[in-house]
Amino acid sequence: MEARKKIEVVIDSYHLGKVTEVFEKNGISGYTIIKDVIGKGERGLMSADELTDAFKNSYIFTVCNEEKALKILEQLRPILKKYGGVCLLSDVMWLIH
Amino acid sequence: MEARKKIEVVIDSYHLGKVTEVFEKNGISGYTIIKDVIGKGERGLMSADELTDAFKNSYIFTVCNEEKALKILEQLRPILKKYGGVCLLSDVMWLIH
Amino acid sequence: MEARKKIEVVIDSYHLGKVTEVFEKNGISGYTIIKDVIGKGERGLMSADELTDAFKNSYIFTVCNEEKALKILEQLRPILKKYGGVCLLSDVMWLIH
Amino acid sequence: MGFDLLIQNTLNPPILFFIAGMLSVFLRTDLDIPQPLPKLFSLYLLISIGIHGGYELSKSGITTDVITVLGLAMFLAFLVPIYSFFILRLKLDIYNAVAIAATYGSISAVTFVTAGAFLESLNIKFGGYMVAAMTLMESPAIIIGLIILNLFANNKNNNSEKTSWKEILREAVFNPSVYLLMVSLFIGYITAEKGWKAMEPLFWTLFKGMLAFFLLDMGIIAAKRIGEIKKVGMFLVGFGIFMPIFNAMLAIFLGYIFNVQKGDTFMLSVLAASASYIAVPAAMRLSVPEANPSLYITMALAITFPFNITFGLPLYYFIVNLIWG
Amino acid sequence: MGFDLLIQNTLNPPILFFIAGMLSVFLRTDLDIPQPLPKLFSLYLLISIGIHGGYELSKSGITTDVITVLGLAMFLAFLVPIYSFFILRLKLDIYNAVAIAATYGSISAVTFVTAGAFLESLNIKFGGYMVAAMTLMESPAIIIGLIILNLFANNKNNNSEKTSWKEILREAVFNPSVYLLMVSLFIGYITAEKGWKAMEPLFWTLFKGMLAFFLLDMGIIAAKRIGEIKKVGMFLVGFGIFMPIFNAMLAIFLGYIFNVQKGDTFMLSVLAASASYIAVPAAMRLSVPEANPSLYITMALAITFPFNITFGLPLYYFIVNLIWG
Amino acid sequence: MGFDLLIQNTLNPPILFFIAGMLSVFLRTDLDIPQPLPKLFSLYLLISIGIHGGYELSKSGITTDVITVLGLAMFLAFLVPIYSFFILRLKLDIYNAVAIAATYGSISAVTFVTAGAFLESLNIKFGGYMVAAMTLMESPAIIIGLIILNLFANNKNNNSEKTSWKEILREAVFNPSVYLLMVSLFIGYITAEKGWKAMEPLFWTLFKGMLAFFLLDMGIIAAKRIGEIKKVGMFLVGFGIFMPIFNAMLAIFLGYIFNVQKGDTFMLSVLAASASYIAVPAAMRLSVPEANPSLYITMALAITFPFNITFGLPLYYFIVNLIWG
Ligand SMILES: Nc1ncnc2c1ncn2[C@@H]1O[C@H](COP(=O)(O)O)[C@@H](O)[C@H]1O
Ligand SMILES: Nc1ncnc2c1ncn2[C@@H]1O[C@H](COP(=O)(O)O)[C@@H](O)[C@H]1O
Ligand SMILES: Nc1ncnc2c1ncn2[C@@H]1O[C@H](COP(=O)(O)O)[C@@H](O)[C@H]1O
Ligand code: NA
Ligand code: NA
Ligand code: NA
Repeated sequence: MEARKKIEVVIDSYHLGKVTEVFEKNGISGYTIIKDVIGKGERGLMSADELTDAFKNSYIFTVCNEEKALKILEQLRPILKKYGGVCLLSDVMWLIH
Repeated sequence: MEARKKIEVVIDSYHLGKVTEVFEKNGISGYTIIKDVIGKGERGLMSADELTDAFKNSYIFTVCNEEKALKILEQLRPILKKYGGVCLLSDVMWLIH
Repeated sequence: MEARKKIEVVIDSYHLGKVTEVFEKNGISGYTIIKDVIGKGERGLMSADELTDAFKNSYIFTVCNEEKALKILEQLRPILKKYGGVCLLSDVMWLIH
Repeated sequence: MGFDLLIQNTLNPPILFFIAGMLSVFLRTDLDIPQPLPKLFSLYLLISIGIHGGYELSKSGITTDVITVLGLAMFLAFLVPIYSFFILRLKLDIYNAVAIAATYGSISAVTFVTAGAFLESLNIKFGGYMVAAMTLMESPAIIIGLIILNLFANNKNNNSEKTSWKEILREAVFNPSVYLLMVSLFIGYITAEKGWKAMEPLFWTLFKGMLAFFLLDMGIIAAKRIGEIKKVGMFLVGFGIFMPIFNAMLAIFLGYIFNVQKGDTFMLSVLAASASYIAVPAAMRLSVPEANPSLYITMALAITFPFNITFGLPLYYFIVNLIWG
Repeated sequence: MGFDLLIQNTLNPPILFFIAGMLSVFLRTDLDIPQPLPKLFSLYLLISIGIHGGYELSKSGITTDVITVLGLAMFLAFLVPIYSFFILRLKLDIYNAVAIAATYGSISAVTFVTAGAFLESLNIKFGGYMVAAMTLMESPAIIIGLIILNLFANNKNNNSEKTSWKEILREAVFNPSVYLLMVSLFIGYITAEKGWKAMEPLFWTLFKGMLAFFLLDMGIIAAKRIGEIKKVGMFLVGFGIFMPIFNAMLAIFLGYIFNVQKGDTFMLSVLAASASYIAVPAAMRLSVPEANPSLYITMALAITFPFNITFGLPLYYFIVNLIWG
Repeated sequence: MGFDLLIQNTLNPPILFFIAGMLSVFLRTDLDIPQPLPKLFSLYLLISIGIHGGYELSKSGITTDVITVLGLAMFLAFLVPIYSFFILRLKLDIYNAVAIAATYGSISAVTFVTAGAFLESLNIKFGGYMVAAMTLMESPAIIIGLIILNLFANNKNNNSEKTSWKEILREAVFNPSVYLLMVSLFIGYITAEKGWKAMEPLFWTLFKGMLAFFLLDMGIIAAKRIGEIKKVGMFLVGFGIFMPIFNAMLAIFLGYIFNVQKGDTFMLSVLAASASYIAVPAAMRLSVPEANPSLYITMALAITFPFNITFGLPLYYFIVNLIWG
């Protein structure tokens, strides 16, 4: 087991690509996405049952080492500022295999 | 980044509304829901493939400050006692944007 | 509230059964599954939009006490080694009801 | 010749696909029909039978026969859950007794349409108002169940119950399937010939095929629950088979007394015999959380439904046929 | 006799199912049609009208009439969003004004097909090239909107805008619905009679039924948004009803001047009157994130769409009928 | 005149929709057909061809011709993966060689139905038993593959392998598509004329339309993988095109020797030429996790499938036509 940081982001599915871009740029080893999650926040209800995909959120998380995590967070801030969403950082232990 | 608490709840989709009600009452800024998750617990398997929606779980989480979190937990307890489900509390850092 | 450990696993849906098996063997009280999550990792992109189910990930988590958790992790390691995926351990507080 | 009927019924593609669905689970083929496809099929079936029933009704008009049948349907819907409850109480606690009684007091739309296809294959007609009868029979059991509960359950958390009462009644009368049946029936009725022409290609011509598709899924869902029959216990397994037969006989008896037509009586007996695995379980989950869903769902879905569409239909028809000849 | 038209229109199953959908939300029946079923219906409708239009076009050929209509369609698609913008600016900030103007400058395919079904029930023809007209009318409003934005918005974050320009144009011209309409139209056109024979059973015979199914869902979606109308405010509610009427009148006027046929003029007026709740909102979300989606979506979906298919169609037809007789 | 065939084939709506699907990815229109809709289409296609084949079989009966064809089908299903393996071993490690060999030894149902539509457009018949042939050809390659693996792979983790053997065989013979084909074939066969009447409207009349819908999605899925062709490398790209051609020629040769009818031989050649992107990949993922899925999936889906339905079909037919005239 090794200590790692988990970054979780909830953002509308349309701008999810911008988040993965940031992840890739910083060379993380991988990420996991859950599409079409429902959410409520400043931008109102994202019911995910509209006819257009523009009102669906996606949830994405990646696990990486602390220094990478902090770099990524800085690059995510402007994106979240512009398009809304939430970004969380927490501690996890990663099972080496 | 600011320290926050993350509250996660898994409950059958039917009673999800009772949880969001508690959230709203305590004026949280938002929440995220993942519908139709599968689960196993005391109340048996929630396979989410039944014809009726009564056997689907939903997963919901919200992030807020500690004091709010504790208030919310107290109000969630009776709901979970009656309808089952799990409720978890953990530490996260919130990216201010 | 009681301190517990949360075990999160992301693995392709095909081998999810092997994970739940391990959970059951160690007598955990329950678990929650989110099917068809998208992912990127060493084994490439799991887009979950293939015609075959072999390219879908599933996300599963369970909450249990520390000692159980460590036992489970040891038994999960070989599975992850063979089929890939990630496994995370973190601290949570469990709301007793 | 009762045996002929059995074959006659089994050799319909829908039934065969149901069996194929069950078999696929036993053979562990991983064949599955993911949500929301089953939802699509059930929405389709409800709209179809609604519109078709309404259309038939617009042709036949509302005669005294219709009134009689609807009256009998209502009567059964209120009576069945009551005696079911007392029988179940012999072995079960109040909560589970109520939930199961409500399940068997209500109806199963898929059983109804399968019976309709069966009748058609025998070239026997039944009135479009039977759909109205079915619609009427869906909710009462839920209300009866909750009344019984309030009478017999020593309700400590009384006021919390009170608050939800109104909610529960709404749930009972305006649950999705009842509502969709009602509006489709209404639309079929008022748009009559003209509307039918427009809706028939999708909602009637394709009906049998969609039913086969749906029953394939029903077979899978039912078989997945078979494992839980052990937990259900002999008493409830017996209840899941003999209660429907009894209910059917009662319906046939009433049909005979009020000389209802042959086809209508058969459909009425099927409705009485069928148990709800959609509307009622949903309502019970909400209003009787103390009851164990894997009991009432398993019974309705894995015991009574398969029994009815395979052995029940020919049996009930056999008896109706003996009397009406 | 305008009233007759109203009834005539309302008594079509599709409209009735739309009303049923709305009602189900008001009665809180929990009836829902989960994703991706609505997606299935909208894909189906786009392909159907595309292929059918292409087929019709392959029979009629591309005449000068066709060119005229397409020209008018284009003209409207560019004009409508411009004056809409200035009207909206009276009360709104630039971002919301642009987004709403674009929404009303574009079209709604479901409104179009509902209008088609309405005409059919009156046994009045319209050209297959109207589908081409619709396709042409979907994108311009988006482009106009973005041009306006760049002219009037004091764009600080200029370069970030620049980068996405190309992207946005692609999004405008090649959004899923425009693309699917174009290819279906093309396929219907070149495979002509032979292709039509193969596609007709799924994409035309079932059309009305699928439309009814889809409108049931549209009713649910629209009604869920009705609550937000308060937030929208009187000015925009008025805009959502009178702007479409004005746009329709303009289209009828142009149709009259360039003596376009009766059916085509009616369809053109419906296109002008309809507002987009799929393509444009998606594009606005991407390119004008400052605008509030619950304004433009609610207006298009919960005000203009219901108004058009219930009162709008008979009204526009009534006027067309007065002039063309 | 080979060219005529090419046009003849391409101008079918299904093929055009396939191309439209691919194009939509290249133009980045974001057009997508979300799960489980593709699942719905594939379930539909499997049931359709199963029932239809069974129905045809119930008319033709099981003749010696049928036996011959089924025999040849089996023979090919066992032979193809063997020589494919040795060819692939020239460049690949055992695991990938096995996985790809199994992929090409098995078949693609969608290619089969597209070929059927192509033959129909040429008014040429083929036997319903070809569906039985297809069903027989789906699994053997998986078993052969695993036998080869056990012979050539120096299996260290021997016992863990052993345990899963039984599991894998079940997986091979009772995978969802094989199972669904078998039961539908059976149901179509025993319910014969009567069953067909009931199933035809959904499962045959709509077939071509559903195929077009499905191929639109196939085009999208295939195009998304095209990017990975680079990684696949020239050798495998060549294999993905010339191996199918060779397999088809072999099938035609055998068909000629055992004088199989024209239509049947063509279908047999298509089966031999097609590669599996559903059943086999699923099995390989489970039993040969060491192999790289983006190789065998990409080859079957993004190279061989598009090649077969666009150029392959006319080519194979052209040759069959030269011989049978
Ligand atoms: N406090 C919160 N806890 C959990 N999720 C949140 C919270 N605030 C916002 N979200 C999620 O982030 C999405 C975008 O938030 P916003 O930009 O504030 O509308 C919402 O739709 C929610 O899914
Ligand atoms: N120990 C656990 N870990 C994770 N999820 C759980 C656990 N126990 C229960 N759950 C989830 O909570 C739902 C309701 O639990 P229960 O009320 O115990 O049936 C289950 O269906 C699971 O989805
Ligand atoms: N660093 C990571 N963070 C989050 N999820 C990951 C990470 N690495 C891998 N995954 C998930 O685990 C799955 C299997 O990983 P792999 O075995 O590396 O392909 C991927 O498809 C992702 O969904
Ligand atoms: Na009953
Ligand atoms: Na417009
Ligand atoms: Na092959």
